[in-house]
Amino acid sequence: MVLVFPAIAVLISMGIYAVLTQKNMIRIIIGISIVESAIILLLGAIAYIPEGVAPILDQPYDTVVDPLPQALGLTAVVINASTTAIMLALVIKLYNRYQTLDIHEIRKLRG
Amino acid sequence: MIEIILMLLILLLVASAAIALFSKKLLNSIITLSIFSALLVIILIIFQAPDLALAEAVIAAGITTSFFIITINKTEGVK
Amino acid sequence: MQLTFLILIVLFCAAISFYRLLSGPHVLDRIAAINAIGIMLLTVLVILGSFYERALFIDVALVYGVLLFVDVLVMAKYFGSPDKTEEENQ
Amino acid sequence: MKKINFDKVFSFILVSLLGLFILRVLYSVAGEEAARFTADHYINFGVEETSAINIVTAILFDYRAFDTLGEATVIFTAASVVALLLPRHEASMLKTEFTPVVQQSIAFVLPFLWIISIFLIAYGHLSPGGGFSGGVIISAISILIIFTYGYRYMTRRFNVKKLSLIEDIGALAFLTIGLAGIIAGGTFLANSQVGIYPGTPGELLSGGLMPLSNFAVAAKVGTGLSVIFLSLARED
Amino acid sequence: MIIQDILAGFLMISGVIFFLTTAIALLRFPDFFSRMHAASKCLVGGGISIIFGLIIQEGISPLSLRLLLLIIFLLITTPVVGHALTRSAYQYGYLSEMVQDDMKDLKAGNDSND
Repeated sequence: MVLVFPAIAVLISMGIYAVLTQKNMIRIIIGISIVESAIILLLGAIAYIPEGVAPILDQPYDTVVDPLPQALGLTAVVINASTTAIMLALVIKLYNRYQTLDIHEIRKLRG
Repeated sequence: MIEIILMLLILLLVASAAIALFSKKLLNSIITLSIFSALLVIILIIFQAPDLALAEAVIAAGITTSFFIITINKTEGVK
Repeated sequence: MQLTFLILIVLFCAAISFYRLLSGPHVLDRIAAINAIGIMLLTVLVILGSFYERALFIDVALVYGVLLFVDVLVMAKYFGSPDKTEEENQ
Repeated sequence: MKKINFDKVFSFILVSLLGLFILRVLYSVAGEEAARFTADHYINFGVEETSAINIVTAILFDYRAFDTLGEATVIFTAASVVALLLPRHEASMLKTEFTPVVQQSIAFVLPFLWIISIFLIAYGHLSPGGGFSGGVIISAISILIIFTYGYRYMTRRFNVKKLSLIEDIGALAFLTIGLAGIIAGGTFLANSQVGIYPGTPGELLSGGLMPLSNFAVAAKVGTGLSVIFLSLARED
Repeated sequence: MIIQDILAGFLMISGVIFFLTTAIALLRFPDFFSRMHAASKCLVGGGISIIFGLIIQEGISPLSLRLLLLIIFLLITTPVVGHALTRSAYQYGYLSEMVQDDMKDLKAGNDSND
């Protein structure tokens, strides 16, 4: 449990750095999806308490982890897939229009 | 004992994220993203969140890779 | 106790296979490494399910095995296409 | 002499400051022993209130089912936008075929996938899974069919209009199940207040309207993601 | 009981040896086809040995039935993946000088790739 929160911070920072500096659009989408995965890891980590069991109570347990962040994370996972699909469709559309994947080139060609 | 496994998994997770973000070729990044999701699934299992792990395994390790690969194939075959 | 040692050794094997993922000369080598790492991680999931003694965790391993199969098949299909140029796009 | 890219240096400094800020926030969140009022209520009374063992499914389809409705709307919107946006031209990887060994083996694997998806949907209130995971596995089946037997084979069986019809039926079924809560005198999407066969917790036929909602959401998610993938891979 | 433990331990250790073989083959072999030759067989062996060891240690329970399902699935899919991957590497033309190409005449004879 010691390394989890620094790892989450490092993952979010790396994803945003990739979004800021990379030129290829698909690579920017990869950065965004890594940030989303880090947030899912955060939702899993703040629900965990030591020696807790999973919230599926087929018999009475003493300590159970928090089920609410897990439900929210389940919502987040499905929405990630939808947004990724929409972004990829936009990339295909932009490539058909401008014949390039470089975002600086597209910014120059516009107008 | 499970702490050591968790630390090893998190190191591998950060390493695979670094490969996925800063690799030279685009296809390597997309391929490595599936391993990133698999490591995330194991960490979520250790955190006792089987529902979240199942959704992550289904969507991020399975469907998203096909989306990315068909996008790459469509954006290079136009010329 | 012995199961955690088993998980450590299998994870160590996966970490060795990361070398091929990091520096394969071609993308196909990396896909082979991904297949290997994926099945090792599947085994780790199975051992974890047996370690916590809950049959629910095996479901996750089953589903992950299915989707690893779909994944690697899609990657293999991408390289089987005939009019593939030598250089990949950057 | 390499030119220093000041843009990259500036973003690196900015991003590292952001990482330190996130780390500080995370430690302040996780440091205190947070009082878990809602979690304690869900854990202690969730099984007898909703008669579903899996508390996460109980939250998704009973306590906070309105969130699930919004999520289903997001998938619906995504499918519409992707189908509207994409032009028609073919992907070159779909022209090739696998060898007959692979095709025959996939014919073995497909019933296995159907069994897994229906197991996950039907046991959604007893084990991990539920409507979303089972639905996504249904869309994985369609992806496997497209990649193995070609786009034409898939659209001869199920074209986009038929899949969209199934998606609409799923959404309407979920809304109708929600209206049952109002008819029974409760609020919208209140499954446990309806009181239709709550059953004993732990059996397959229990949980009131929760398995029906699972099937509706699974039809919606599976066909929605299938429509998204069919639009991405569309050829003329 | 002791026999059960010994058998399970033997199977698990053999599975780990299979996995180590896979990792070393991926690390050291010079060619893609030799790497796949080692990897596809030893992966099936390693996975099945470890899961079978877990079944023997567990006895008959819901957990072991699901593990049996997983074994059947691994036996079907992993050779298929190896076959498809190697086949597409051959079609891509990723051959080194060491490989003797026996399928060249076959490929020139009929261009339908069956």
